[in-house]
Amino acid sequence: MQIALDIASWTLLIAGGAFVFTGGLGALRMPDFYTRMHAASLTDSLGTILVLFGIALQAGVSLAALKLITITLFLLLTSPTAAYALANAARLSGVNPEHVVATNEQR
Amino acid sequence: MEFFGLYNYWVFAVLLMIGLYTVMSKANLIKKLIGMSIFQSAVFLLYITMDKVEGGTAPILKPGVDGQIYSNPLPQVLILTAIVVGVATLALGLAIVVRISESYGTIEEDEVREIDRE
Amino acid sequence: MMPIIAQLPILQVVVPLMAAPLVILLRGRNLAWFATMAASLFAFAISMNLANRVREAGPVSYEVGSWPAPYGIELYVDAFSALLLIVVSGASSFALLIARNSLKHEVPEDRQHLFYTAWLLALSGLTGILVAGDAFNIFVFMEISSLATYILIAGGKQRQALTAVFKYLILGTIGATFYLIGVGLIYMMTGTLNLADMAARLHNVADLKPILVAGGFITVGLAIKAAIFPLHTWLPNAYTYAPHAVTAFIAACSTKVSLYVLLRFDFFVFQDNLPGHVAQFTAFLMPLAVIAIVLASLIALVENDLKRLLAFSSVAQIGYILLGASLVSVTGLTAGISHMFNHALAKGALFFAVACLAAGGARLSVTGLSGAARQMPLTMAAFVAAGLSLIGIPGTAGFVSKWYLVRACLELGPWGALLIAPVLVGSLIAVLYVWRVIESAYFASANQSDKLTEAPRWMLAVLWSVVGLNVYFGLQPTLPLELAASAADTLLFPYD
Amino acid sequence: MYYAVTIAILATMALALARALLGPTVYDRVLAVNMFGTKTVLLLSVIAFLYGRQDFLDLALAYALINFISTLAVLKFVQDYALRYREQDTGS
Amino acid sequence: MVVLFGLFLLTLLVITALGIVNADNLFAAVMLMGIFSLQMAAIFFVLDAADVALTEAAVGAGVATMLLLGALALTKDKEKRRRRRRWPAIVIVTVTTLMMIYATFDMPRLGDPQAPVHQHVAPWYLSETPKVIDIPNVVTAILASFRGYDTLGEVFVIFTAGVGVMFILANGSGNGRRTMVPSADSTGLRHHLVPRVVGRLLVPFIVLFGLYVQFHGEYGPGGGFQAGALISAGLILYALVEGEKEALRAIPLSVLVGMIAFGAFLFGAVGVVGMLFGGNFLDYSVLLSNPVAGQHLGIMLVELGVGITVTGVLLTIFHTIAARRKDH
Repeated sequence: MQIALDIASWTLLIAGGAFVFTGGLGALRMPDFYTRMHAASLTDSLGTILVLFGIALQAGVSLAALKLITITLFLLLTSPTAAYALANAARLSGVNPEHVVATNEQR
Repeated sequence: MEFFGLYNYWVFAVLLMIGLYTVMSKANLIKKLIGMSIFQSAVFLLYITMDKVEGGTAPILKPGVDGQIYSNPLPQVLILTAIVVGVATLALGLAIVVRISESYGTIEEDEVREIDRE
Repeated sequence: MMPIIAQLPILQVVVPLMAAPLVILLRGRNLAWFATMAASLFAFAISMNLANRVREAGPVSYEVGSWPAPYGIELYVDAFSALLLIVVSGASSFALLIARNSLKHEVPEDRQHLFYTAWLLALSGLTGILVAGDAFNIFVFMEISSLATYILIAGGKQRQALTAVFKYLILGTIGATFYLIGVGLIYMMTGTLNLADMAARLHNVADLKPILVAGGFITVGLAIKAAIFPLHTWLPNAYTYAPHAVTAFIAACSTKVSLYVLLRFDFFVFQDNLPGHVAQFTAFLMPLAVIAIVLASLIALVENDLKRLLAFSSVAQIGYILLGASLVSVTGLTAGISHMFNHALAKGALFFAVACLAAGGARLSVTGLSGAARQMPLTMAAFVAAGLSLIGIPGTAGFVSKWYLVRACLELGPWGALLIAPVLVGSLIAVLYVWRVIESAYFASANQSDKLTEAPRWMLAVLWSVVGLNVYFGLQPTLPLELAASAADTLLFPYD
Repeated sequence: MYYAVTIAILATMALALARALLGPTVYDRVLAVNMFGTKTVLLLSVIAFLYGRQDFLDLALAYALINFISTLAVLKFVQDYALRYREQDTGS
Repeated sequence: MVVLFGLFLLTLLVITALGIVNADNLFAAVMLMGIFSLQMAAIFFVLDAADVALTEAAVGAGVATMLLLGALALTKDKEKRRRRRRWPAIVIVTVTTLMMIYATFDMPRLGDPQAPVHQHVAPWYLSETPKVIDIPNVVTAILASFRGYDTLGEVFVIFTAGVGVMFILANGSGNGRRTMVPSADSTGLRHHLVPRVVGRLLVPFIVLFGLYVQFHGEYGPGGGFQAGALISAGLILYALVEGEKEALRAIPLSVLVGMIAFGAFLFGAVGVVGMLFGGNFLDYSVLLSNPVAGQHLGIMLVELGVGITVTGVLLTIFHTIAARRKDH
């Protein structure tokens, strides 16, 4: 049982780490703001959930696990909200995908 | 490990330098305050580095565990106070900058000085 | 119940400190002023009482929270701190008396309770530094007093007050942070924050580099706060644009308190431990002191703005105090420390006179004062009397400490006589710049456009009583001298 | 296993920092800060377990809260700013 | 291994600081400042300073960023680049740094258990706290009791900052009698549905969490200051999503000023009561017949005072800056 839990948590952790890193890479390498946001939200949602659940499995049934689930829930509420607000603000203030590409090329 | 044992203090020195440089050489008043914050943060790093003990843990005692090594709590207390002092100074400085901006129309030190000279 | 007398060191700080949150809730100018005044007078009474106790029974120590010394925070009051406590709480009380009238025109009515709250905080911060026996505690109270002083200065009417206070804020923070770094380095090598404990434990590690660097940081940091010559740049503008009562208050005591910390650290902690301790004074601080005396006096000589003139004179006077201390002899330290007291009297009186002049409607510049003596004879006469004390004419307070300073120089033998030169030159220049004001006020033709009236009686009464004190302590200098001599003794031989 | 995850998180932090330094728009920087914040939450959780001090997860929760609030504060600022100037930040 | 992570973070920290100095755009500098604080907090955590990490995150990344943004909104956010004489600065700064690095070589290495700081005073705290105060968090014990006088000073520092910001910025509404006039664009994010709903949903939980940090400070990382920063952050969130006006209606400025005064006064009063009961100032042992219980009570009250003052001051500063119009 313990081994099964360990394997499961390690899998989650590795996968989470991989997603986090991929998202980070995307946030750096993608060509314009909206695509970068897309990549970043990957780390915030999927990566976070996987990592935190991975740790929670290690913690077993305890206060720590409860706290981890709270954090997860919390991040699940706030990250998309922040992402929404960010994209919305960017869009309202006139950052268009093409426009940003253009400035990037000018640089 | 021996080599890295002083790395924290070097970073402290470099951060101190960066902060001091910003305060002295930038004309923008808000930038000066930001530099001041970095300058103060460097000192936080100096104190907190002292508190670490090899193999220790944060000085919040674990009930029923004997022989646990704890890091030094005293520098942490001092820095808690210093952080508060830092943010208090920052708030006051920003309030003054806002007023300067309102009465001079600029927050660049040399422009303010020129207006004063007239 | 412990006798109240044993609680005096902490009450010295707590009374004004606890009054601050009460004053912020008070409405109306008068109520806030009364509460502030009461707290300040209370603090003054406590400081007199403490000074008596110290004179009779030696240093007083107090353990906050009843925790033993290196673990808890110790308060420590000796003759040095007792003397400066009198200066600080006395300056605050007198300046508050002046402030009652002079602030009316400077700070808007609905903000005065905030102003007085800041005043109380500045007062308690300064007294907190003076009673502290713990290096970090000094930092905390230094920050209270600095932040509160920034607020007080920012209360100035002109917008230049804002730029002046910003500069002071930046430099003051750098100074305090330098001090904090120095304390941190010493803590790192000794593991303690209590000053006495620090001194005792420093001996084993005194030759290590961090201690030397810590000494440098503490000296430079406090030198900024004390406006020692090349680091004085914040001072002239801050004094010039602050409200007049505030200028009188901080000119009388705030730089001196930083100087106090510097001397306390140098003598209590470093003296027996650092090999080059005396050399640090003679090679580093003494030249600065001499340059400060001569150069700052010269700048004061050409300055037209009255408050600026007096501010540069303050920089020069800090030079005298430092010169006395840098002789590292009992007489020299006595001279320096008693000059802290006497200069506070003289400069306080001068800035009170400035406040009176402003209240009478005079323009505060040397040329702007032309003929002012005719309309404001009482104020100008007081200005002259205080000016004489600043110069150091026999019979005034300023003379006593300068006399001691000259004696201390002579003790050094032939080359000490060389040091008398700057003291005399400085006094001579002081005669000149005070004379410039007198000449303009008494002998220049009156400005027709200026309709001056004599300052309110209340302010004149306060002004003249301080001038009276200048004369009194010139003729009866026992109290400051006795305390200063005892302070010099404890500084030089702290652990006998 | 914790180490691998920690290294991934640290690497991502470096990437986010690079994005914050490069800009080019204001929103990129906000995005980077937000991302850095969530990575700090993860880092703290993982290190709390590495140190065996699971009671320190409170900190991670506090970080998550603060991060969210400061992101919204930044956005409100940016929005007011954009309304006022309609200027484009061209970055460094 | 974890220490290596710390080293990596330290390197990032230096890069961030360089970026801050180099940024022309003040907004970018402020954003980088936020990252700087988060890194700092993570480093503190790695170095076993949990309480400090919590404070740095709440204050540095949260409050300081908001203050800087508030000030930026009232000034210009572009720095003018110009050629200035930089040599004096560079020389002074280089000398200082070299002096510092010179000093490091005699310093104890990171984590050295033989370092003087771990030999003298600190062990006493660690061994005595369970006996005389009996709370697990030694940091709180020192903060509130052994060195409570410093903390009193700290509360008054933040009190001073609140007084100062009110004094300097208040438009004749300093005593909070007249209601402030929020500026036209202070409706916050009201017209954004999603942040508004989520924000409103979260505010009570944040305040609740703040209270938990407040009262759990004796057992885990936390205490009055951290709680104050968190609670005020929660209430600032309310102001952000609902607008200044609504937030000031919920907690008017006069109440905030009252909180500032009350918290600071409470702390001092606990000390004075200790004196009246025959102890020294801030001696909590005499508050109750059982000294340890007295310490518990004293620490709780004192932390409460800290929390109330900090909440009041941070909110006052935020509202005072936010209520100021740009076109003043």
